[in-house]
Amino acid sequence: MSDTPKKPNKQMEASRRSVLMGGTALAASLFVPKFLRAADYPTAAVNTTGLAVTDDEVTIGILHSITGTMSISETGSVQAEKLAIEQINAQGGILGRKIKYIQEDGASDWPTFAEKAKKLLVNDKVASVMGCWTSASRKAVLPVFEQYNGFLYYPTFYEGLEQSPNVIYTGQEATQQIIAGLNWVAETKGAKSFYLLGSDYIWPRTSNKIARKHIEKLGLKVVGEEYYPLGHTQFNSVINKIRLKKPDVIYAIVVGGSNVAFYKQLKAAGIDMTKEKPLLLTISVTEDEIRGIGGENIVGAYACMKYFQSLDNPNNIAFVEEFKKMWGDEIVIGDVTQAAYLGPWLWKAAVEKAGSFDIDKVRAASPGIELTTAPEGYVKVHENHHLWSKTRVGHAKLDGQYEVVFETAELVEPDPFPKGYQ
Amino acid sequence: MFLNKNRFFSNTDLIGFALLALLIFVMLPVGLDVFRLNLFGKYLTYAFVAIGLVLCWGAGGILSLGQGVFFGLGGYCMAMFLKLEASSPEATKIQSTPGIPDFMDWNQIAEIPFWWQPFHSLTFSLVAVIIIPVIFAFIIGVAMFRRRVGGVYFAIITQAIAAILTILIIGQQGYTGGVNGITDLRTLKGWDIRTDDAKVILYFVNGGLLFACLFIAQIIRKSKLGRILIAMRDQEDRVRFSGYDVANFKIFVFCAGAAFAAVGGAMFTLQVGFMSPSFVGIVPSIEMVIFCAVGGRLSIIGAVYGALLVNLAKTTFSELFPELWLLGLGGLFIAVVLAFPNGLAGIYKDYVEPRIALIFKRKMHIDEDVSKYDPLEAAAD
Amino acid sequence: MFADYSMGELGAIFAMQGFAGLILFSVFVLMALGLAIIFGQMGVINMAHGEFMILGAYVTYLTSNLFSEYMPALFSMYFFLAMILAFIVAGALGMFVEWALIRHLYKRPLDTLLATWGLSLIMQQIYRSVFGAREVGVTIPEWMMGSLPLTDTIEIPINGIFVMVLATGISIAVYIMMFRSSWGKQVRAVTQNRVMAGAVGINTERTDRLTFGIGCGVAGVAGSAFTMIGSTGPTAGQLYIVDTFLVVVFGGAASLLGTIASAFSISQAQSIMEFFLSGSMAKVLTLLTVVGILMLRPQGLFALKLRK
Amino acid sequence: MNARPDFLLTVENLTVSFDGFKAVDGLSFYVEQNECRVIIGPNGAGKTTVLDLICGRTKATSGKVEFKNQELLKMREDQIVHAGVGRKFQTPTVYEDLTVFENLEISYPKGHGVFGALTFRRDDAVISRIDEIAATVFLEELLEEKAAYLSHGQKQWLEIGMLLIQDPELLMLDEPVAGMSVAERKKTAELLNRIIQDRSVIVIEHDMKFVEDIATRVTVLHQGKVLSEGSMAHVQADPKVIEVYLGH
Repeated sequence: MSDTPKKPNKQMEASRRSVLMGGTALAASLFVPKFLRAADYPTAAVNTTGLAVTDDEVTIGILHSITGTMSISETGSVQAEKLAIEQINAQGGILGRKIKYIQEDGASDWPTFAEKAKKLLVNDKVASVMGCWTSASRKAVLPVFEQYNGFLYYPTFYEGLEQSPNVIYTGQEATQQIIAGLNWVAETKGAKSFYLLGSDYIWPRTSNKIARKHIEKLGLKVVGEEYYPLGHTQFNSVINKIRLKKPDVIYAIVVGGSNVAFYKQLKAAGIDMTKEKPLLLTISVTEDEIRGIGGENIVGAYACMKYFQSLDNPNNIAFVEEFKKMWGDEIVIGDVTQAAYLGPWLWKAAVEKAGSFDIDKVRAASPGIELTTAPEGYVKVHENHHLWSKTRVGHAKLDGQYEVVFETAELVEPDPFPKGYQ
Repeated sequence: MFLNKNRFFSNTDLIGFALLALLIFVMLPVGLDVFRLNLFGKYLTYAFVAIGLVLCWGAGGILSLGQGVFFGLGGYCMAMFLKLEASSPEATKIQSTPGIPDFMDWNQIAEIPFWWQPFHSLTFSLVAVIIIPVIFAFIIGVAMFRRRVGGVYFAIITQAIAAILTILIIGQQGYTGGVNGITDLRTLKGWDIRTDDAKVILYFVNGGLLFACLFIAQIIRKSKLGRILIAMRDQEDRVRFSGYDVANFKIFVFCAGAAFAAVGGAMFTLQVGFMSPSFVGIVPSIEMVIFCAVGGRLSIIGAVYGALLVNLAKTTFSELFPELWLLGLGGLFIAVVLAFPNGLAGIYKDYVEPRIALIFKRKMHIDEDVSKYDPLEAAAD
Repeated sequence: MFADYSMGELGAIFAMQGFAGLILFSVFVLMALGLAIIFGQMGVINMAHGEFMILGAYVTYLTSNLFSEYMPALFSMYFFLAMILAFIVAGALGMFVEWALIRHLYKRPLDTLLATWGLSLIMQQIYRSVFGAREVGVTIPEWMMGSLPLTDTIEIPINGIFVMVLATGISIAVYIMMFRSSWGKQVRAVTQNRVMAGAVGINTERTDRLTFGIGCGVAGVAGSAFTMIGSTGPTAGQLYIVDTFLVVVFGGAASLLGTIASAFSISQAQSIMEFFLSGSMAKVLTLLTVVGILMLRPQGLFALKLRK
Repeated sequence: MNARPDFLLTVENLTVSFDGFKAVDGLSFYVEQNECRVIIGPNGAGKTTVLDLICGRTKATSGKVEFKNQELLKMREDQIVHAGVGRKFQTPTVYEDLTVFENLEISYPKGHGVFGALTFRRDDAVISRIDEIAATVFLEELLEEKAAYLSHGQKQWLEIGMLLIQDPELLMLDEPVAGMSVAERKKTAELLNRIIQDRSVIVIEHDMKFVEDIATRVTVLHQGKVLSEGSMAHVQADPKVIEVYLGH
């Protein structure tokens, strides 16, 4: 596969009209699009499979961890999904029906996720589910969704290697997040050598594998690769190893509590990231994580993702304003939060395109769905259920926000099974 | 009076067993839909661990904070078999190397490692479910009990072992599936374990195995070995000077506990459809101890109720009051330790049994007279 | 792996790596001292030890907010006050917990393990309700976050030096308290023979409470110091618990000197292995070695041979 | 000094040190068949430690303990018991959660392996033996009572019963009458007199009246060494003994 973005294909162009209806959501206060009345879509016609759809309501599920260690990360996603649902309802809902949600707590426990997924699908007959955050929770619910033919919108950037007919992946798969960033750092910063570092689990390992292949393809060098157990808090040894290897770039995919320890110790060890010697590039620190790390400890680092809160476009400015209105001024919005926000909107667009809530029809309608009003800008759904989206590089500032220093010119094609990177 | 002739079951025990059987085999299956029944099936897999802990901890005084290790090993052995079956070349044709488990493919492992090979065989896998954890427990037991490590030290070392195993499983993701675990298990010898019918059948198999374990545990407890365990817990030196090699008994009961936990783990994998390191580590291991403590650390039947109750409370409370759940669970730990050291079984014995006794005063009186001479009568047959 | 480097560079790296080992050593000592007092002297297994540390961290967080709000001029010094407050708050809570919970369980050491685990869950939930589920960012005075260039190539992190000084200081303070003060004598008397100690007029209840409180207070100070190097969140305390217990047990529970020796050997082993192996494997190997040695020598490194 | 084979127990040069402190220091003594040896000595003389060393509870630093020409120092506690050495502790040590019957049953010399214990059956031989022993130690009425409910003296008897049921060739009793009422003491003396008839016994005791009643020979320990040895009259006359022990 190539890392240069591709133009949308013909087939997708054809479906643009239907999506514009969904996409105008954020401008709702300005003008209301063609109002879809429930009467035009009799329940018997739009719901042939016994989902929880009535004449004026449709029920969906929200499935994230409210308790346990993962609640830290998943709270933002829940907030974003609720905001999107509220906005959709304010516009009149979907096919004239208000969205009602049932929220379940996955409790950071994977069987609980599977249980609750099953409850949502079997007992509550929800029309779709916004949910999951970690790969482990997604892997746990996946068989449930496939068995009971549910439909999941999954928000997190993740390692790829998956393409389920019952999931729409609204975050980036690994190549989308990694390749453009590496190209950028090689071209504009002249980086020649990389030190790969990560927490020890599947996402950092898979991501670093792709990164290594790409670095080697570019004719550059990986001088070290290390993994530390989740929750590890002592990084002085690895910092010394980094000093010894003198890489141009530290490519860090450290997560959770380890993150805080790593950046604090890096700073205390005298590695000043603003000097960019070495430069630090991460794909795991969103604005959310910086709140725990402290802006002063990470200033000068670069992050590669598709969304930053500071993105300067009308969609995003409206989104950030609405988000803060609903959840308070203190809140920060990270990449995953934005991706979670896309879920309900993408589903709405797909349902309206299909003219039905039936899962099979929504699935068939999904590829080619476009959103022009996404906070991150224009996105669309690929045949492989991932999103075409831009990749951006942000530069961490003292106040905990990123300044966008680079974005790909075109949308990057999602490629969950990248040939040549496995 | 026939019942009294059985030296392994007193009347109260029999009533307890019968009530539990009624609950598990009649009331739950009749009263619950398949989804809820499957949930209870999952809770019951923890009961296996709790029964093992009653033997080790309640009777033997050995507190293991690493039962998750055995639960996990049993579960992983089962999962490896199921995963191999689910990874037929047809089912995995999109992989770069079809015919191997998906996570191996993602980690550039092109062929199934040698130690996975035997798990193609169901017989081997079923044997391994029990044997591997037992061998592991045996090694730990020999190393620790021969050197007379006990009490707190044993608890902390088993806890460290649970931590080590978790890090290892997560770190070796090419061979173990890493933090995601071994997922997407489908069939057992061609039989789809994900259908509703299969779940009901698995529930009953699980219940049957649970009763098998209960019977074994009861026999251990009521044999002289059970009394030696209690004697050992209270006066280890005296047992030694009565001519027993105390370490052997500890090793035995620790291995038995490991075997029970492993069966639970394997049934967990079958019913839930995957296995992951989050059931191996420190937190699940300590939770398993609380199941046992809530049920009553001296009562094997209590342990089953404990596992059911705590898990049910966990599901219900975490649905209704997610904020309060941890407070509730924490409070439960403290309450059980401070106020009800013998858990549900103790409450039953102290408050419920006397009332029942009042109602059936005369009948119980007769029974007591009989049981008083139980040993002699038992010997007479 | 060293072929491409000059001797000077290698020397500098090894010096810094040695220092990294010493920092890890100090971290372990700080983590373990409080527990060594509680577990070693009283035989109580305090599974909430990590939560007491995090309490210290949150106190530090609050103090830093207070200073930046009302006394920005003194901000660079707030850390010292924060540590004292952390000691007092964690110690006071510790004494309360001893009174409410622990004193009922002295005869059942394994039960204290369960009860304090329950306590740790409750404390985690309270932190979550009060401070939010997310980690809080504790702002550390700028002077503590830099590094000290010893030579052109050797740089020593100041927070590392701070942790080392603190670890030394607290070790000495604990030593003096245990072996030079009358309180220490009372603690040791109570440990060795509770009944007899009571009979000669030692208020054993008060001694227990104070001992537990001081152990928790030391944990609070450690937690306060760890805001410089780690995260402060509701569940961060659990990250420390396995390491902490292993250090104490490995040292031979009743011996403070043993705790320090074991912190030293474990930290050096881990630090050296981390340098030559990948992080996860280093951790696994360190833990395995410790468990292995404990199996061979269950009484730990420093244990008196006692006449039974 | 070669061990004479006709001694039941040979202790030679037995030494144990705890961090430099020698609790037992080069101790040697010999016990003959059917002898009742009483060990006396002031507190801290190492009396209990000697018993601990013989029965394997404490590991010796150096020396030799031979029982029927078997070296005991290399054996585990349970092996020593099976060799024929029984030990009663200073404080009564019984299984409080079990009944008197069960206490005795556990000590019954059968089914001592794990699987033996699992398949152990309470047959007639077991029951009649337990009844017999219970009668010997005055507990025949209390067989179904939990041991926790026994009086202090009854617990002492129960522990003695637990030893008797093993029928050891060498019985070691650590202060068997300590803490007993006068009546119990009398009964115990009677009991001991009966049970020492056909076996060798080592007793630690402070009560001189009692010692005179039962002792064949007396060994006086002082600071881990033998101070004097011989008949009761002999040691009572020994000036060294008078000085350290009996004199004050």
